[in-house]
Amino acid sequence: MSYRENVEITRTACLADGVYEMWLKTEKMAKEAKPGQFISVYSNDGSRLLPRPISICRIDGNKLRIVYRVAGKGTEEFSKMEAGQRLDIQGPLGNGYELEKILSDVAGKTGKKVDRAVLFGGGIGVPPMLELAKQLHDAKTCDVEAVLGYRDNQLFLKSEFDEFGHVTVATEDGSIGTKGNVLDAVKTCKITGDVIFACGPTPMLRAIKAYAEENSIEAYISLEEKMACGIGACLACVCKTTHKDEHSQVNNARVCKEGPVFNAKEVEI
Amino acid sequence: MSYRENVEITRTACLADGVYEMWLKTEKMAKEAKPGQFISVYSNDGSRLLPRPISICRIDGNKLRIVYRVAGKGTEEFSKMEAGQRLDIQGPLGNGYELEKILSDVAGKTGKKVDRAVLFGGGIGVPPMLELAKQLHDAKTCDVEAVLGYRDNQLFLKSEFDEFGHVTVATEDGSIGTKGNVLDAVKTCKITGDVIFACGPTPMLRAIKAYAEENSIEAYISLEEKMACGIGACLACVCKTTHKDEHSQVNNARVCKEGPVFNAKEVEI
Amino acid sequence: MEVSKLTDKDLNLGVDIAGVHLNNPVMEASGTFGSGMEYSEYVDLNRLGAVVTKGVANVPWPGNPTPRIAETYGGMINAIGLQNPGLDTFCNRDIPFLKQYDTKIIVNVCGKTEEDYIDAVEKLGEQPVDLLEINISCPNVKEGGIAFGQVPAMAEKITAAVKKVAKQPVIMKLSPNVTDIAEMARAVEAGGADAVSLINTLTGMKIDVNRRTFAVANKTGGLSGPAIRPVAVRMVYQVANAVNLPIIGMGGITCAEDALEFIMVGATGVAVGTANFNDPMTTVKVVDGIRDYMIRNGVKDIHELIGCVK
Amino acid sequence: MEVSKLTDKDLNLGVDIAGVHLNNPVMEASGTFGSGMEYSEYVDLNRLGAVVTKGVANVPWPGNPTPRIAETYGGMINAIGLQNPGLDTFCNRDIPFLKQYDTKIIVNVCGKTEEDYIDAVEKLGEQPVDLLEINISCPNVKEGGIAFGQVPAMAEKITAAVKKVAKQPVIMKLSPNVTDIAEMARAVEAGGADAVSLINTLTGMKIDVNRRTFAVANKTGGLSGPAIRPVAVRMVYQVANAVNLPIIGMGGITCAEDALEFIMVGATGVAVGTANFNDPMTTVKVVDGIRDYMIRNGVKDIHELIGCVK
Ligand SMILES: Cc1cc2nc3c(=O)[nH]c(=O)nc-3n(C[C@H](O)[C@H](O)[C@H](O)COP(=O)(O)OP(=O)(O)OC[C@H]3O[C@@H](n4cnc5c(N)ncnc54)[C@H](O)[C@@H]3O)c2cc1C
Ligand SMILES: Cc1cc2nc3c(=O)[nH]c(=O)nc-3n(C[C@H](O)[C@H](O)[C@H](O)COP(=O)(O)OP(=O)(O)OC[C@H]3O[C@@H](n4cnc5c(N)ncnc54)[C@H](O)[C@@H]3O)c2cc1C
Ligand SMILES: Cc1cc2nc3c(=O)[nH]c(=O)nc-3n(C[C@H](O)[C@H](O)[C@H](O)COP(=O)(O)O)c2cc1C
Ligand SMILES: Cc1cc2nc3c(=O)[nH]c(=O)nc-3n(C[C@H](O)[C@H](O)[C@H](O)COP(=O)(O)O)c2cc1C
Ligand code: FES
Ligand code: FES
Repeated sequence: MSYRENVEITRTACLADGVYEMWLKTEKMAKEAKPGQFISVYSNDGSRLLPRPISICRIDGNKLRIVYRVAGKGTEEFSKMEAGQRLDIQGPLGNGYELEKILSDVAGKTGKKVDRAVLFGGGIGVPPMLELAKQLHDAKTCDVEAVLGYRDNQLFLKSEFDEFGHVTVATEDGSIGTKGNVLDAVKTCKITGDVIFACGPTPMLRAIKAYAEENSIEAYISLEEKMACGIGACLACVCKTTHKDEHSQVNNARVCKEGPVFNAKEVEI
Repeated sequence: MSYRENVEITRTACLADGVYEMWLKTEKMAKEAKPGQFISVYSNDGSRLLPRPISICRIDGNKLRIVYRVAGKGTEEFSKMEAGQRLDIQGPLGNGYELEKILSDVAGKTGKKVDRAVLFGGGIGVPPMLELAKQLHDAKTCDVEAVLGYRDNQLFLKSEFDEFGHVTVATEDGSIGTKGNVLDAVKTCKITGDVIFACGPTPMLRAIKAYAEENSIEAYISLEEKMACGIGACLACVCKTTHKDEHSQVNNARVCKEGPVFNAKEVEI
Repeated sequence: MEVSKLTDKDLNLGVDIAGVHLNNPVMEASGTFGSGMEYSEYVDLNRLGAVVTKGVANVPWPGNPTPRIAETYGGMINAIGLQNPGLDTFCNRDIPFLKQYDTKIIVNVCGKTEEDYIDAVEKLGEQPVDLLEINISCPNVKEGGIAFGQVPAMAEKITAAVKKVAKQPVIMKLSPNVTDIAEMARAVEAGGADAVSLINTLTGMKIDVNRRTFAVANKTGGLSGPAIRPVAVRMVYQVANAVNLPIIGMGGITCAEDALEFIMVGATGVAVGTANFNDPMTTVKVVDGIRDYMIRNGVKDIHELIGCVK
Repeated sequence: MEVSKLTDKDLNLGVDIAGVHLNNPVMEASGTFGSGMEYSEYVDLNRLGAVVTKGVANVPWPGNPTPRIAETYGGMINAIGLQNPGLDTFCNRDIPFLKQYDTKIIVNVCGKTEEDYIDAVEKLGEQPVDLLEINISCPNVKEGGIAFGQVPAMAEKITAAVKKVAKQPVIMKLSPNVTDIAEMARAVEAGGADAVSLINTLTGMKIDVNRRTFAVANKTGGLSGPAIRPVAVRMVYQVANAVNLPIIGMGGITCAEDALEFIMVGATGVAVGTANFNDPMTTVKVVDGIRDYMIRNGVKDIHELIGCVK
């Protein structure tokens, strides 16, 4: 079940250059949210009609936290809002991670219980991994190994990941951790695991998909696409799938409905 | 000279059902403003591009006060704004009252110094008369007789007029003063004067124009028309004039430029 | 201000379109609502006069590459390319779903050739659907579609061909990308159309100036949303004065006042499209808002408003 | 991010339109700026590539009754009806005013008949104006105007007639209210046009549902503003691919990014219309923004951007 709510912003902060967080007090939404899901955030300016899909970064009681990078007019508008102001949001949307199911699926396929999950977050793909890290940590069924890629030394959210597992950092400019991307860090630091969860720019996801296939690791990746309805009705946000899916009959899964989390094997990116 | 400024709202209040006031701290605008002039107020919502013309109600140092009725989406937006928020405005616009010139013109035409000015304000036409009343009062050259028409007993601004002259009230529902319109009050209370200044709905202005002609009184009335540029460039806001004007060559004066204040004789309404 | 004494039960919001009775004039526009399934979480479909389905063809279509949409000022452009699962899946899944509700079913049909349309319309003849809406105006597919919608003789021909096999009344959906919309309406009237719906999207383009590329992969897309409403209202007005057919008006409706613009210039039905993306409850808000307007203004029957501005 | 080392003086923003050199591609759109006099309080006219005047006819025109405009979602409709003081007043007052500035003068000409156009164009031959823009697309006057703009043969004929008497290069201004804008552009090219400008306004209508009447007295009006930009960009793209003429692109430009959309699909010049009403400084902001974009992206010459998206 998902909802439309006009919510109050309870806290905002700037986490790094151009990266902001917002805490939202929801009525019902937070209660049903899962890691990997997203919400549609609507502009208060009538010239911008379409929702901005933003991943859920943390769920805390009836509150949702989102972290976003200013990428255009909509996110710029959000970045100027303050606690006490209100926003229309809709969600939780998308499939998100059904953790128990995924972990037992993976165990079934590989014939081996998942002892260590590797979480890849690249850039603004870091925030969606945080709630996942927390829930994996709290479930105590496997270790959490987070590999986070940043542009520079502004390691937003990094310290919060430290609470939930072991963290490795890669930076584009080499200022901290491995110079390069998250896979460079994997090689340098010899990181291994039994399942991969990843969110980040498409080139990174493409590399992780290849890496996972080479190493026969199951990988779950979060895709992005432009959205209009955000709920599966308009067919704007499709991605190519390897198998014909029930809904489309034409190998087009909806990122907002069947996704945004896909088994890397099942999508062409 | 007129200006475009992004100004801070310093005070807001609700004066009657659906009628609001706003004080704006300007850089240069207030310094040059005259009674009878207006400002263009711009929406902060991108779906509304055109300015809302709102008359200047009071000028106080570098501050301007406007009083407006919620008539649609734009004025509704303004009514929800609070002190500390900002708005784009442009002005002062239009001719406004060149008081000395008008009073001497009238004296010239009638062969008699203006001893008493009658100010008519109907409904949301009341506010623009306030600064005029003040300036006439402060100039001490003539008495101010204000005739104010309201819907009901919510006599917004009435007490402020009391400071500047004698006030007569008409209400549509008869709850206070003469039941009826401002001209009913004139008849009932036998109000006379040497010049008329009026702002209000078109039917009221039409009646005042006729009344002034019958009684050979010079009357200056403030017209309204839909505006796009507000500065005389687009020719949206014309009114029919009795004489061919220099600018249009076709008996079409621009309310935003040659007006909004016209000698009643010179326009067809 | 006088307040009318009308209450809900004094009001008639029901309208007839080509002999089919709708409980109220409000529906959603094809392609913006799927077959209603996803929106049923937000909207009670029983409250809608009709549900208009996403365009469906005789066989599945894959649609266009992504990005398929781009936001524009007060609107959006889309080039979905009529992706659809084909009639078989549609008839097995979507029609039974909609039959659960007390609303009329309007199936939007697309095709690349006359044969495609005929095939689909014939198959739909067996199905419990109330009206067919024939999309001859989709700007986002290379073949067919839009050509039928821009040349009067072609529009008349395809209408006549469809009418010949159709078991349900036929609504022809017109493209606004023409010099003279009245001429197009007269052409489909001559072809035997039972109703017209308009407008489909205006062909538009957006450039991503930072990446120096087209914002949608298909280069052009269909512009929709409140930005285009004045064009849509004008065209409905022109068509209402040109033909004797019921009109379903659409293009940028976001609230009851917007819908009333269309009704007042002659639309019998109104459809909400892009606005659903901004607020999934728009359709029911439009229904409620029309009712409120009628009560406020002492209008007992919606027919007093249809075409009242001449 | 790499930052380009370009500075202001490395840049070339100058463009040629039909042999006339403009310091930069930015002008304002006819009818939204008068003859620049009122706006000169807010804008340094020397900063504009050209000033395009409000449409002027051989004799004064009274225009339409009021209300002449109505705000619409992300735009407006206008039915000014080409009120103008006639060429005599215009030549005595407006041209001398504009000659004070270092900018090019483009005079927009309107007419009801071919003779009107010819008369006006002949009279302007004596005047120090740089370019003529012939408005064959005004939807707000009953006679002439729009008919010339919607029928290719008529457009070609009026272009040829004007060219025969014109002393200055001729820009034909096209109407978007046509099925095929490329065909119209080819028609005026065949007629001898030196350049084209597009788009004029889309015909639209707004209803005041509370008063149950048309929002503008003329019933229909021309829709302009950012709402229509995607249609305008699409048409400029189509025309750039259809003819070999310089294009002045317009329709909803509010900032440099908007202007660059037009430039990237092939416009040599760009004009700002409705946005002036929202912010009188828009034109100079567009000039500054284009310059900033070029510096940021290491683009030395605006010609690298013209038509770069194919
Ligand atoms: C499932 C999902 C989850 C996301 N989670 C996050 C997140 O947690 N934090 C974050 O910073 N960003 C996230 N994004 C990207 C975010 O949606 C865009 O950055 C944002 O929509 C840009 O809006 P804008 O108005 O600032 O930019 P503009 O470019 O002005 O937006 C114009 C239009 O394009 C759309 N758009 C632009 N970029 C994207 C994009 N990358 N993906 C989808 N639509 C886009 C906008 O929604 C809008 O409709 C996510 C995207 C998806 C699909
Ligand atoms: C010179 C002048 C001075 C004015 N002074 C005042 C004042 O002091 N207080 C006050 O309450 N009102 C005043 N008005 C009227 C005021 O401009 C309108 O009520 C206001 O623009 C309505 O905007 P809206 O968005 O609420 O209504 P909407 O109906 O949503 O507005 C839609 C469009 O129509 C225009 N519009 C609507 N009504 C009018 C109108 N009556 N006159 C001109 N344009 C209109 C709006 O500006 C906007 O462009 C004045 C009008 C003029 C011309
Ligand atoms: C994403 C999207 C998909 C659409 N798909 C279809 C379609 O399949 N068939 C059709 O006839 N019209 C389709 N349309 C057009 C709409 O039904 C409607 O005519 C148009 O969008 C104008 O209405 P609006 O401004 O309210 O959206 C689509 C529009 C959008 C935005
Ligand atoms: C109030 C107004 C008056 C206009 N007058 C003219 C005119 O006299 N001649 C002309 O060719 N175009 C005229 N136009 C059209 C504009 O020049 C321009 O083509 C159109 O508005 C699209 O640009 P925009 O969206 O930036 O406004 C007018 C537009 C407006 C809004
Ligand atoms: S955004 Fe509409 S289907 Fe995904
Ligand atoms: S509003 Fe443009 S001339 Fe008055």
